[in-house]
Amino acid sequence: MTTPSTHLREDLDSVVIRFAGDSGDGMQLTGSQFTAATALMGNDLATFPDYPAEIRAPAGTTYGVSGFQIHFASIDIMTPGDAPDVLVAMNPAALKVNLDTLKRGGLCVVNTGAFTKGNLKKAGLEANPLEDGSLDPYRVLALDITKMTLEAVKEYGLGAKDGQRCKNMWTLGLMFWLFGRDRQPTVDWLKQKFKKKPVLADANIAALNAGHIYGESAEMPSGIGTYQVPRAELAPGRYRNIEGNQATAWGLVYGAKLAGLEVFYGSYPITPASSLLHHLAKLKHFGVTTFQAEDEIAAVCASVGASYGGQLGVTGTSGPGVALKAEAIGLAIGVELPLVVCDVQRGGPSTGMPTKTEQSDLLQAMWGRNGDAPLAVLAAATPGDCFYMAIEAVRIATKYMTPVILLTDGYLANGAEPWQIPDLSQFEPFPVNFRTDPEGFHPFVRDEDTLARAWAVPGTPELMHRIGGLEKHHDSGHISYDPNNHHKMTKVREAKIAGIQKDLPDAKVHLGEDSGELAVVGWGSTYGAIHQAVEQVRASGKRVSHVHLRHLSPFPPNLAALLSRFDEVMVPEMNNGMLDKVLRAEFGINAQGYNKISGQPFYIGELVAAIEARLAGKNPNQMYDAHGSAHGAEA
Amino acid sequence: MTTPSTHLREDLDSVVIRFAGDSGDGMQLTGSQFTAATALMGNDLATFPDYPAEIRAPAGTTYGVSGFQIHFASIDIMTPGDAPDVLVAMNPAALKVNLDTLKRGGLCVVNTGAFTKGNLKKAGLEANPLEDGSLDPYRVLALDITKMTLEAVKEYGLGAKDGQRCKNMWTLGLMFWLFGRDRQPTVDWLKQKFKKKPVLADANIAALNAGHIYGESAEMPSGIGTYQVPRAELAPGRYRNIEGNQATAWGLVYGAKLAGLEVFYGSYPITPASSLLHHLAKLKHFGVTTFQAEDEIAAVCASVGASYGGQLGVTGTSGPGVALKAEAIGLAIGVELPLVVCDVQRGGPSTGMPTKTEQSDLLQAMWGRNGDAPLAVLAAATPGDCFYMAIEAVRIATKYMTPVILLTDGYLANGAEPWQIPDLSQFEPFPVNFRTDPEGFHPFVRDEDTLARAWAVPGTPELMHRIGGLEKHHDSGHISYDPNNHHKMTKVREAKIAGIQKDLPDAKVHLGEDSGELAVVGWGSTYGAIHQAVEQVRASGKRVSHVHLRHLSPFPPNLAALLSRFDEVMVPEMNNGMLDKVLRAEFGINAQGYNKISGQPFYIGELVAAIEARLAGKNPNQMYDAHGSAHGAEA
Amino acid sequence: MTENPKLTRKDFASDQEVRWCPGCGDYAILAAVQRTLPKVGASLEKTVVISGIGCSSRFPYYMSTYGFHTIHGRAPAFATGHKLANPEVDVWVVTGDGDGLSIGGNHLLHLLRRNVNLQIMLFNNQIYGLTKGQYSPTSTVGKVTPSSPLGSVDQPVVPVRFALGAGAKFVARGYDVSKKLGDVLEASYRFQGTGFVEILQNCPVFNDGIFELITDRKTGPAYQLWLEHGKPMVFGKNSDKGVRFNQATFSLEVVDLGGDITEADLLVHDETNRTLAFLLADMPNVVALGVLFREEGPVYDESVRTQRKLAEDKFGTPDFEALMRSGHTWTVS
Amino acid sequence: MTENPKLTRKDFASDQEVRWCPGCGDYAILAAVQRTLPKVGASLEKTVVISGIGCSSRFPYYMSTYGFHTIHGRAPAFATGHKLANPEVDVWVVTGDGDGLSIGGNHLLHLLRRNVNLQIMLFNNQIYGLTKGQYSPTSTVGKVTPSSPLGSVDQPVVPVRFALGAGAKFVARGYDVSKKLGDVLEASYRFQGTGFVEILQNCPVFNDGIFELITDRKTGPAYQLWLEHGKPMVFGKNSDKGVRFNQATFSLEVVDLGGDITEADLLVHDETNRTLAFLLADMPNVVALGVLFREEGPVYDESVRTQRKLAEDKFGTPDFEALMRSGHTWTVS
Ligand SMILES: Cc1ncc(C[n+]2csc(CCOP(=O)(O)OP(=O)(O)O)c2C)c(N)n1
Ligand SMILES: Cc1ncc(C[n+]2csc(CCOP(=O)(O)OP(=O)(O)O)c2C)c(N)n1
Ligand code: SF4
Ligand code: SF4
Ligand SMILES: [Mg+2]
Ligand SMILES: [Mg+2]
Repeated sequence: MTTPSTHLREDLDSVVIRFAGDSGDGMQLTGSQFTAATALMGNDLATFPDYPAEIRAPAGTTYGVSGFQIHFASIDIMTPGDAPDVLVAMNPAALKVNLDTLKRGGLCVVNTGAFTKGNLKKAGLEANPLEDGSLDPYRVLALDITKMTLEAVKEYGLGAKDGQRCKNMWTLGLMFWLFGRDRQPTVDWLKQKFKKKPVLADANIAALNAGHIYGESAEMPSGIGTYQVPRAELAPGRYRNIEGNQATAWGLVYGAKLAGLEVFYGSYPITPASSLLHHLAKLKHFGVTTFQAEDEIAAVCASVGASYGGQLGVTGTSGPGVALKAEAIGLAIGVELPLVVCDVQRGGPSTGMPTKTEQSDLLQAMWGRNGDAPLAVLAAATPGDCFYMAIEAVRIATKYMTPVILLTDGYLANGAEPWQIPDLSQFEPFPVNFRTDPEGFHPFVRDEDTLARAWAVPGTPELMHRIGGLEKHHDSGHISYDPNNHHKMTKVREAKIAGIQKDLPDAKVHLGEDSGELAVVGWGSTYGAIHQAVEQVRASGKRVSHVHLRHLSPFPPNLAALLSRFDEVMVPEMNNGMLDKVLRAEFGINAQGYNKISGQPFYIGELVAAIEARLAGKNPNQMYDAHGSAHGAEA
Repeated sequence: MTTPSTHLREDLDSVVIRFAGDSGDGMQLTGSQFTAATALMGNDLATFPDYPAEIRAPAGTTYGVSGFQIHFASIDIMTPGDAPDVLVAMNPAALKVNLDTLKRGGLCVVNTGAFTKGNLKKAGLEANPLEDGSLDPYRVLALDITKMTLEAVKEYGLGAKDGQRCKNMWTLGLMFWLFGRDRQPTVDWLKQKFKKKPVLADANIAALNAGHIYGESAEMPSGIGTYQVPRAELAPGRYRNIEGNQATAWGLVYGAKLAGLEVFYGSYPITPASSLLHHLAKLKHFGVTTFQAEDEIAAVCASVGASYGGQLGVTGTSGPGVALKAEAIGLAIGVELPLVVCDVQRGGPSTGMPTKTEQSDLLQAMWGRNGDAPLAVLAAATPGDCFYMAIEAVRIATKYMTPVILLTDGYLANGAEPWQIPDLSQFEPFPVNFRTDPEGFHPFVRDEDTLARAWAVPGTPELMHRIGGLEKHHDSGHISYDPNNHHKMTKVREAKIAGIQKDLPDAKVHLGEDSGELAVVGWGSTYGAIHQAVEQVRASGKRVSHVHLRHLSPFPPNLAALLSRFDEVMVPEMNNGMLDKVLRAEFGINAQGYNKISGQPFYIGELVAAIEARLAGKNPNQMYDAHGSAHGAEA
Repeated sequence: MTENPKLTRKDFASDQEVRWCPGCGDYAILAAVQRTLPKVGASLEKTVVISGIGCSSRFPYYMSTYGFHTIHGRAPAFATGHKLANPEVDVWVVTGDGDGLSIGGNHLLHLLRRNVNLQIMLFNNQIYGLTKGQYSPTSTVGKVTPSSPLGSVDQPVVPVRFALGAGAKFVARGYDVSKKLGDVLEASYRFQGTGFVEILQNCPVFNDGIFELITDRKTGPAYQLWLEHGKPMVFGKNSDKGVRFNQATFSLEVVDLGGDITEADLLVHDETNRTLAFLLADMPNVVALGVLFREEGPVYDESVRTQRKLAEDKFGTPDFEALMRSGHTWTVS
Repeated sequence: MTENPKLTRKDFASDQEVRWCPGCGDYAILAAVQRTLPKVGASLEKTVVISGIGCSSRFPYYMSTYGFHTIHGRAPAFATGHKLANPEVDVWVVTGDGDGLSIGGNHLLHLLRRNVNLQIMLFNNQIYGLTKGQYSPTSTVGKVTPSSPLGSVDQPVVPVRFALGAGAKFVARGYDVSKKLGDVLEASYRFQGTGFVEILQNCPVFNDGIFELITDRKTGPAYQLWLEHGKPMVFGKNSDKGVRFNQATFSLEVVDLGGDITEADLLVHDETNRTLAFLLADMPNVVALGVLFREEGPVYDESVRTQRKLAEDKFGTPDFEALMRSGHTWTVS
């Protein structure tokens, strides 16, 4: 991570930019366009959209600030970066909220046009930071972007409101100039977007160009010049950007195709899972049925009903919705039907912080049901990995006739990464064999190997049967209150899930040796941050390894043995300590958590400090709890 | 445990009788009357009603068999006994289902009048067990109870149906004679019950007397005589029988009184929790409001709404209902209002075995919610202990402004035990101080000691405030998306629950030393069985101790230290292994489960064998899984 | 589906012993269903019975068809998912007054407004049978039960009125031991959309005789108003009573025929009129039976399928490669 | 509660900045509530606003009274519990078309039939605002949203019709920017029982202008049928239109006044008639506004309290000792 220094430097390895403005300032759009242009330049990149819970909070307030952070580099990167090198602040509130995170010496681009008395007050600022020395530690590019934008678009005769809306494109033009990105894709996109209102397209393009021209022609303050981030060395192939929910949706559809099934997606909108529904609703021609149910309970029940009908029942939601689905998931466990439950986690407890990310549904996924109710739990590591893990969820659900919970989170769901489009021929189909043979059939006859029961779909002649949530006789499938039978069936349900382990790849040591002083064990979206932190610590010669889990129930076959070869196990999580509990419960090993519960992804710097503290025999949590994250970030 | 032998013996230490018949045969009534009479004789006793899920299953079928087991003794007993000494079988199905469990040499009282061809067929019996030698290992009293009953009641001119209904009283009369119990309380009870139909009272009394007279006058087969079980040495005081749900209901009401609150009980009927609602609905004049909600979610929400309104919100249900309540319990955690959730556990997963007992909601209680959502978890050990633990739940909920889950189970709920009526002066009141002072008030100001927030009830002048499930600023109580604040609030919520530990008694070693070879750690309704099993094993000189937990979250302060002083920790549970997981997760100790998932309480014999196996370094679960319970019972 | 002359009532009975209490109204309903299915040409393998939890919801176990005994209150949701996934089968939903109107009221509402093509039989015994006799949302005010020892204070839901308010397109009522129950069920089966049938059902154990006046052979005719589309509303043992609309009070009234009043004065049943059905739903002293309301309209599962076809027409053969390559892509070499 | 002349609209505004989108109809509703409360003599400390989740459900934060922002769809249940526990306070429930009719439909049904003494305002913008614009149970068929890219195929719920079917005893309708909204709210407040008010609300971001014809000053009068008990149903800019009952079709029809038709031919609003309200709930081309239905009846929370008193009278002063000693007891010495 190299910081743009006070001297003009052409080549940078890696840059982190944070666009911040009012909810109405179009920062998410600006960010995505910058991302697209950057991807085309061949950089590796990672992004982090961070927006308020309000749809459109009142202009100018701090809680209405919307941010988009992008990290791009010529090297392999895995996180949207810790502290930004560049902050674009479209108004005082955006500056106030984000300035703290900007690196010392970093570049701060400010729209002075928005620094009116009214806006300062709305942001709760007593003094004007442009004047009170707050910006002294940074390089500042203070421009009246509002005025220059209005100037640039005036010939199109837009009202002041529409004219002002082009500010973000002006800014984007300037940033394109600064980092040498191509404007054309954005021009094309604007034309497409405003197909029906060409004047808006023209005005926005004019603003975009004006920003660029401003950079080309204006006298820049000393220390600010143009930069270049060379292409990253990525594996050759075709790439696209992908967001987690999109990848999950595609993985479900493709997984179902591999299973030879159609997808039934029953869901009820909830942040940050809603876009799963939106993506799937667009794929009806892929054999997808989407059902927007009246609530989460109906959603999961309809999906189980669909699985009984021979489709792949899938339901998606976030934490509060998973809580509501618990009873019905228990039924799916009892009747042993396939079901995929996508849990896009967010900050809890209760409504919590709906637009913020967290990993705090792990224990709920494992154990949040009445009775002994085991199921499979998976977790995706990156936005693109959601595709692969969704396929894996379908595979396990159909092969073992079981519900599978796939954990992702808000950060994966909305975060984008460049993704190598997979070669579809690499995937082995795993077709479902519906039972049609009446010979020896009863609903709970099992495959000897997988212990999966037979899947007989209504409509099939001679296989008529009844299933339900009451305990069933292991042999006839009829209701049974026989004590020994219940014991036996509980053990079979456990054995079936445990048996999936035979079918899983070993846990991988992503970095380092398979034994040593410290194993840093992660799961889910912390993959990138942990990886890079471990890499940094290893660079100083420490015997630290990185193990990342994508299968959480059951765990990979080698996990117990692997972890036992380390002196200590550290589990960083964006929750108050869950996987560490599970590891202790399962393996009796002394796993210790490092926990950040701030609704924000880990910074690499934090993790480096934490790992080093752990190696020095200290408890990194105490450090964290005392100082909090935003401030520890520069470490 | 002495078996009535083939020689006449007057004195017995302890007897186990199992009454079994058709659902329509009135076995539960017979059992309760025998219990009442036995209590009056000064015996210690424990009971176990065991009935089918169907309201009134078709007569004569095995799944329609209803049983009631009573264990009474001159010694201190704690379980309804393993194998019965006496089996009363009112029809072939009852004999078929229960004969296996009768001790060899035990007494089998059979109503031959019900052994018709039709009934044999309904019970799925090819041959008549009265004739095919099945009863050879037992002492048999085969009587045509049907005929003798009809004879006894014929003067009252009842129809055949009503006449037959008196069979159970005839049988009870006989059993009263056999064990020398007083008929008068039953006579009084019959008069009261049939106040409006005195002819039915008379007929039933006549049947009761006839059964008794039969015993007095008939020539008994050799080996059958009258027995006597001397009074038990119970602590002096006033006693009554109490069932778990009744005790919970009373404890809630009395706990609320100690807190100075009224009870709001929101609930939706579900087996085996419904009678909590029934008991509380009868106590309206104690300041109780019961609200039969449209579902479990409404029930818990209404209760939280009532807590916000200054009453003690309580909700009760069983496992599937707890699953449904998870989201709202999370809200109560987030807004920090008192709430008591009674979970009367039953066999799971899903609908499972509604009328059977199980302890399989422990993990759900601990962790079955989205987000980091800690709360307090308690568990009652015996029916009478439900009273004390309900009071404790109220105390913790109000003192710490937190939801508390009180775990009981179907066995406690319906099981009765003689209970010494507590001296109410022993209870220290713990009055709630509602906030009324506006000075320095905001909704999340906390008591420094308990970390409880202020409880300000709408209607209080000048304390108007808003609460909700979104994260709140630790200082102002307003909605906050500040990352560090969320971290801080999560830690505070954790610390508040953890801090309850300071306020708890140490875990008690109920039997044995506070260190040794093996600690057998239990919770909930297995208390009695484990206790007696440990006692038996200790009698053979083994260094085994019994630790029983009533506080599960947080654990008692000394628990970690205590358990670390044992070489091994064994956790018998009526589930597939839950407390052992929690102990490993919390303390990293090597706790091993012994698990019976049959919907039936542990037999002492099973536990003795399991403990001995564990001491011998074997895994008792393998034993159990292979042989199952009913057959291992005689061990 | 064509008439299948080979199947009889017995073919629809499973090998499981029926486990309701002796005398329970559920037996008669089971018999009516088992009689009706062969009549309408249903097949065993293409019939699915989906239920919630309750005495009534044990129904699927006694049918030799496919069946799914789900969880409390949620049968409409399972059934909707099933019908969407497996459109070729006939779906019958069985629910109770607690299952369908207490915990499951919301799913019922949404099933009815969506108009999924299936039948729903709501067994109304005005009590929670399976949990031993607590009052239900259809219990009358004052009902004494273990959970209402001093009498229930809840105003009851009128199932048929609720259904009409929810937008149901087929609303009918029958009772357990009625000879015409089969006809009502048949009508619900023939209807394209959700056929909602309330069935008054006696629970001899916990709520015995509450419908006795209505269902008793002797007293019944004076209470049963059997509706027929296009026919004047006549009833009574000797067809001597009728129903008239009083515009002044904007309500229905029962009149004695003969004297001044003739059939011509009576209201003619128009089963396509929701308001009329609403009036009939809750008449004092008389119970409207048969088809109260029937309105053809878009069927949810068909619309969903049509839309899928539309998407297929619009977007063509699904091409997963192409999907992944849509939008901006770039090549690294 | 007596008029409190000291409080003004501003006193009911909290210190929290209102965070709805610019132009959102919720602002006008908030203002109407804040205007109405001082008028009816409400006090700050005895007012509690309870909401679910949604844009609309942020309402309590903007009121300086007590407030509880609960979970999605469950506000009616929290409110019921609260009112039972704390009868002295006025409870206002705020919900949305998604909150109240999708996930929360069942609780709404049971609140309405129980008739708990509180007010419920259902903000109907025919969309899920907070989750960014998916169709809701009140969205029209064909509505294109992110979750229905080819148009919704769900038949919408008509909130007022649903309420009437559920047995609600006070049913009214208004719209966000209406001057009369305060009056409607006041009427709901004065009603003893559950005052259900549907409020048509514009969501300029995700569903802009759907009610424009109705709420626009110019076009509005031709669509707004304001009801007054005992008055003939006249409307239109120049009071030149009216509503008549056609007995042949058993339905309402809009007629032009003048010529043959006079006010005497028009239907007179009878707010005590549920069937009439049912007809008015869902008229084509006209929106009935004001109080559609009002029927005095037993109030749930009062009945619960009465029953508690009854128990006190019947069983006397509670004596816990005596309770524990009731039934069989015995002494061991
Ligand atoms: C989630 C859940 N809550 C509660 C129950 C308990 N329960 C089972 S059936 C029932 C009510 C049954 O009443 P109804 O639907 O009227 O059916 P009936 O037994 O009268 O036929 C209840 C409350 C349950 N099984 N699951
Ligand atoms: C259990 C649960 N499910 C889903 C959500 C997500 N959610 C929040 S508000 C909402 C719908 C809001 O629509 P509406 O009630 O019409 O309110 P509006 O925003 O339109 O005012 C949904 C689905 C949630 N918060 N909780
Ligand atoms: S309890 Fe009632 S409804 Fe249930 S089976 Fe028995 S008689 Fe029928
Ligand atoms: S999204 Fe719509 S309903 Fe929500 S605040 Fe914005 S304008 Fe209002
Ligand atoms: Mg019922
Ligand atoms: Mg809405």
